[in-house]
Amino acid sequence: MPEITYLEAIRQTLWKEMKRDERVFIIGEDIGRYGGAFGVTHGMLDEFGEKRIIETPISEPSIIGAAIGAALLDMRPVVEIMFMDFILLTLDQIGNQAAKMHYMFGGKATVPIVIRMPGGSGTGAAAQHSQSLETLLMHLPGLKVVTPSTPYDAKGLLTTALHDLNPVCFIEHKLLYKMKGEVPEEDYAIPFGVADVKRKGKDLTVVTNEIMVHKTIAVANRLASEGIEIEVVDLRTMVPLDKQTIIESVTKTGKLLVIHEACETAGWAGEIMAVVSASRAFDYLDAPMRRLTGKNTPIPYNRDLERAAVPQEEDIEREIRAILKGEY
Amino acid sequence: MPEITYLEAIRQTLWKEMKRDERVFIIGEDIGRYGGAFGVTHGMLDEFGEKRIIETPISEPSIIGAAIGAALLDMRPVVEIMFMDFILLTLDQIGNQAAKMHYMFGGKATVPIVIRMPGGSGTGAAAQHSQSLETLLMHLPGLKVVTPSTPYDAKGLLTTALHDLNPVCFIEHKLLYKMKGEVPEEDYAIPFGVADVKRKGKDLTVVTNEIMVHKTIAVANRLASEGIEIEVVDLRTMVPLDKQTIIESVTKTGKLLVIHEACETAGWAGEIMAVVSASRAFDYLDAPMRRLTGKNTPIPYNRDLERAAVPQEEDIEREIRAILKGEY
Amino acid sequence: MQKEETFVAKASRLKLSNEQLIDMYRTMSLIRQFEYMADKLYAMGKVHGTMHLSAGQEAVAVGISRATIRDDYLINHHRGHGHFISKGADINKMMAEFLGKDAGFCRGRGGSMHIADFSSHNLGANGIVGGGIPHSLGVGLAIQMKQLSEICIAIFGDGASNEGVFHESLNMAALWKLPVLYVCENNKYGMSMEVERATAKLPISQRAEGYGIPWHYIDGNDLLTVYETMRDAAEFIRSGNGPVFVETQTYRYFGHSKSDRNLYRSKDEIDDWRDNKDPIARFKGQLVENKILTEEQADEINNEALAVIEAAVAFAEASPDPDPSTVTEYVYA
Amino acid sequence: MQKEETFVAKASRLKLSNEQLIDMYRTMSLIRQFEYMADKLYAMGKVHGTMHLSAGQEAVAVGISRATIRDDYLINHHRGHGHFISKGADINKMMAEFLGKDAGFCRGRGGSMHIADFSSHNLGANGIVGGGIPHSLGVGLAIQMKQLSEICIAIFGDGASNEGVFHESLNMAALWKLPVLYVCENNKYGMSMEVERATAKLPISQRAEGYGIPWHYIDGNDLLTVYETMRDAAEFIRSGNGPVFVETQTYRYFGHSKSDRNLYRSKDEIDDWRDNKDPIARFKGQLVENKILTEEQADEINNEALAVIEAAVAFAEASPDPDPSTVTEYVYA
Ligand SMILES: Cc1ncc(C[n+]2csc(CCOP(=O)(O)OP(=O)(O)O)c2C)c(N)n1
Ligand SMILES: Cc1ncc(C[n+]2csc(CCOP(=O)(O)OP(=O)(O)O)c2C)c(N)n1
Ligand SMILES: [Mg+2]
Ligand SMILES: [Mg+2]
Repeated sequence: MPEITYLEAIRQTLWKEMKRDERVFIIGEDIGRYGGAFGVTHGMLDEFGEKRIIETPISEPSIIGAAIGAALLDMRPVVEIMFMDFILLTLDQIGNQAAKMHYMFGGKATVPIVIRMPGGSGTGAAAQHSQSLETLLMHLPGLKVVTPSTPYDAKGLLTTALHDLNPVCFIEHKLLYKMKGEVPEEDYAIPFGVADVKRKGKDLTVVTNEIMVHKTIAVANRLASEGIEIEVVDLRTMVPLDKQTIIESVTKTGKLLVIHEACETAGWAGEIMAVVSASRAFDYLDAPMRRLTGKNTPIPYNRDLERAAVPQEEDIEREIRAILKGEY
Repeated sequence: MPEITYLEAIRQTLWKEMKRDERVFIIGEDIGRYGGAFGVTHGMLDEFGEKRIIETPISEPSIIGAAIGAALLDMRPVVEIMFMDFILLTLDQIGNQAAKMHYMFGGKATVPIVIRMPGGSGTGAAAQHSQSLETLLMHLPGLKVVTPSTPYDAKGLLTTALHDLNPVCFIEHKLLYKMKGEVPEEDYAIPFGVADVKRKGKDLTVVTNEIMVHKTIAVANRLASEGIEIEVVDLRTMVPLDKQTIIESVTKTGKLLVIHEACETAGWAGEIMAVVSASRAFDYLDAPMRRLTGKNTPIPYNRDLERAAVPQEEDIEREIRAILKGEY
Repeated sequence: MQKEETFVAKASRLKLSNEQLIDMYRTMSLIRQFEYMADKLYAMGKVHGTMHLSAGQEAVAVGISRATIRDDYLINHHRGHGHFISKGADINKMMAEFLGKDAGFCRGRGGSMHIADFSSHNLGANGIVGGGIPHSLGVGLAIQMKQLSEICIAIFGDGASNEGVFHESLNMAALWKLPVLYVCENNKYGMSMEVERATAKLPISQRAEGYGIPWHYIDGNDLLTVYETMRDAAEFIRSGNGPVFVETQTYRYFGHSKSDRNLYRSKDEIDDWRDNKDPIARFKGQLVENKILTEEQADEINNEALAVIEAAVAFAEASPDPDPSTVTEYVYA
Repeated sequence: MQKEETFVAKASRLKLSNEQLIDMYRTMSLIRQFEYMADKLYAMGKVHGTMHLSAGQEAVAVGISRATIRDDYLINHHRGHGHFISKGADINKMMAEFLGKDAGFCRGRGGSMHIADFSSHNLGANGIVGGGIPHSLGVGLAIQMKQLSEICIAIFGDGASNEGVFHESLNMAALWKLPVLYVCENNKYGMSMEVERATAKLPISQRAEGYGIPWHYIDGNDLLTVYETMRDAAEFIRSGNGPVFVETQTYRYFGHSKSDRNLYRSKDEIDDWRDNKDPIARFKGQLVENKILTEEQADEINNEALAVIEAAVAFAEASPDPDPSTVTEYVYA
């Protein structure tokens, strides 16, 4: 199977889908000649022309609004928001409009939009270009929220997103763009709401997403040499959430650690704990549920501070060991 | 002690503070002659004039922006956002600007703003005028988030908010405006981060806020006749969160039910569970932690549907009984 | 020159038959009756939520709808009953939605502020001031991509024109020459805010100049003026020339919404508009004067309109409330 | 008429002494050296994050700062180094912040995009395009309320003028006659987007017309033109006449940010601006031609500027990184 990057997996999927369905178009800032801030749409302007690779002025709320209008006429807009942080400019259009129209209008409107947005820290872009805001989107009913961690998942989930009839927030972690992985050339779709157990284990369940999947696996692989087997559940889609896989895993291991880059307070780790608590898995817990998250702080610029603001491998290892030792 | 409404408590506090400190001004839509959509600022234009009761065009993002600019020059702006739902228009200014400036600028900027916003359902105003979005605000570090449930708390917390040097989101539940309660005439402040045990009990802890405090107390009072004693913890401020009171109460009762009107998924109930799980209280739990929340849906218009979308007294009673019977 | 033109000459120049003129009158009457009934139902405690009535603004709605085609796409705002009715929406379903009933357009989920009828290209009202304006961009783009012959009509108020999306959208619509007719219903107030206190320079429509968009500021209470302006604008747009902006000067009679005590305007002002500038009375006067309609026929039309509205109320009241157990239906498609 | 005026005549009309002219040259040179050093440090792998360099736009920054007073409030944007330097910011602290050091203005929290120095009324740069524009309203209101004599200067780019807050803010600033000087640095591109493809009608400044705000579209690479326009505008504003809008036509030499491959513009275009329209070369030519400065003196000034910058780098590099354990400091005041 060919190895391609996460970025290429996204581009190829968009490309194929645009070939297949002429209702699909991409709209956003600097997505043409520049190829998008991270290069995802590079080359697509030449292939599809400016009627389908629509570059806009810097007007984020109305870019989402434009996508909504087109979706109401049965088009399939894909929006690129340059940095996830900028969705804060657009949450009226995303949350009050796109997310609610199907409901408010009694099922008559559908708003099939895919909103792609790079999130996460690690590039020194500081407080306004480094956030992990998926929790905000999860809390707005009507949206689906997708967070692929590998090239394979990116392709499969994006395929599903492009066929979904609801607004889908498709979050790409910046540090994953260059990650390589095996991706089949043929079409495939990964259904929403199906988590992927990226590593099997019996001693402790880590529920996580995006870049933290890889950090956790790295730690888990090291711990394996000591006979410690960590199960790593990659949620892949935050909404819908695969409660069953979480519950099964925790029922098996009896221990839960939720890891996310997003800030701690009111971050989605609590959602996972609420799900576990409402399930039979709660009875199987033999340690308190724990979370390891981004700190409650804007992301700082300095590299050391930036590292300190979000979980690193050493934090993950420390936390896992503490749980296993019964320190909590 | 005089009995006044929640609305009057807010107005009187604003009034007094504007008399005391000429840096305080109010800015927002229709807050002058109209007195604000809910009448909170009624009469203030005549008293303070249009230089301090500043009516704006319908431009929410820039209203917050204006407040930020004034705050940077050591003024004390109070913003009225007509409905909490409209903060989605302003989250860039609230979340990327106001919340982050102190941090990004290394502690040099302070942004003392109070943003008042009525939230909640129950008035038939439907999906775009009825949301409970406090969780979104909690997840943006740098903000404080306040949710008073009584006239007494409204005055005391607003007093603190007006003296705080950070951006404070002050959420007023629409259905509470007409609620009466005893409010001392003299000045007092309720510190942030101190929950109020609104009712003592030994059998089960309900952690809640806003209107749900009253619904829960009504249920608790009924259950008391059966010898069931519910402890009702009114958080009062969501950020900072009074973890200690939660932990102590749960340690005592061994049972936790979190109730909020906000939608379930990624709502703040999970945050409370994460706090409990990270504390000694977890060991004292003798039932799974539960939550009873608004459904994962936009708020519908029809009265029956609207009621069905958020917890009602009968739901609370059913949930409490189920926990106490060990049904989970 | 226009000033001199008689009503009959103007109507004939506009190729409007007497039947068409009478039909326009009928539709204005129907809107008025709907709004009065809505107010009455509210006073009777039958309306749970809020509402924004358009009585006084009927000529704008009817002028637009008659000057455009049925399949043109309509993006409406919160004060939208008139536009829906004149676009031909089923009054029964509208009333049922207004009362939150299961037979309503949105099965009771939407209410007054969120009526929509996608099957007739009525893309819905909006509770967020200005919220619908940017949707016009996507509708316009879709029309271009699909090479449709329809245009998009985006309605909003004077107040809405101060939201950021107004600016962003006008800029993009002009850049991309989108087929959008922007209509600003200036009824002198955004809630309690007089337009002079909210808008730095008037008329609002002159702002379109900054984007190179042709604009018109017209008397929104003169039906034939509205009709003619909209017809010409629609033709211009339909021919691929890009957007046009029309501001219609009009006035609302009722308070802003259910809770308005009208403290910000005088009774005299309201009376002046009602008594001297009412779009329906004015149009009726012209029809009667020119013997296109008699007073009796006008009364009859009004009575018929009332009957239609009363039947709609009966229909709505006979419709069940939605089943609470369906509350989470329609969250996802 | 202006066209005919000689440089010397203009300078003397503007009451600029030779010392002042040379000082302006010095400041432009300092900015240029800062930007080139920033680029070099980046190429050397010493810069963790991104940056937006203003080389080519120096005359705008220097023209504004010299035409206003030190205590005027500055709201800056992402491409803000030049404005900070010409406002007199401590170069050492700037460089330290640029390199994320503890001795930086923001103790390493902010970086290039978030430099601020509140003590000198420099209210900070902003990573959100257009994000600072509405802050001008509050600064203006505060100035009015406190009856201060300062004005507020709000800087943003051509791209930023398409954000909704631009419109909202201009409207309110005009309504309330706020003491704000709006400066749009039109450098022909918003990232890769040519202004012609992003803005429906040019110049951008004509948009101010729609709010009744006086506006000017000027050559931003001609220092004395910038100076004169800004000086007059500042005086007008300071006298209580409300906002003024100035658009300065200029050009940036470096890519938009660290990752730009300049695919959207030609080398010829860049070279043309660099070789024929450079604001520093142009000003130096005028000074030399008029014997206010010799080539040697100019070189010396450049060398001095470079030395200042090199010292700043040394200062910054000697400063420790912030202690990671302090990461959550400054979240709350
Ligand atoms: C974003 C937003 N801000 C404020 C409101 C509250 N509100 C509803 S209608 C209205 C006035 C709108 O004025 P205008 O656009 O002139 O329309 P009109 O009501 O006069 O028809 C206001 C302030 C809202 N619904 N949405
Ligand atoms: C809200 C927002 N949208 C997009 C960006 C990404 N971005 C940063 S600078 C820039 C171009 C800004 O153009 P302009 O205002 O002309 O300033 P210039 O960079 O040319 O000086 C863009 C698109 C951003 N930082 N913020
Ligand atoms: Mg209006
Ligand atoms: Mg630019």
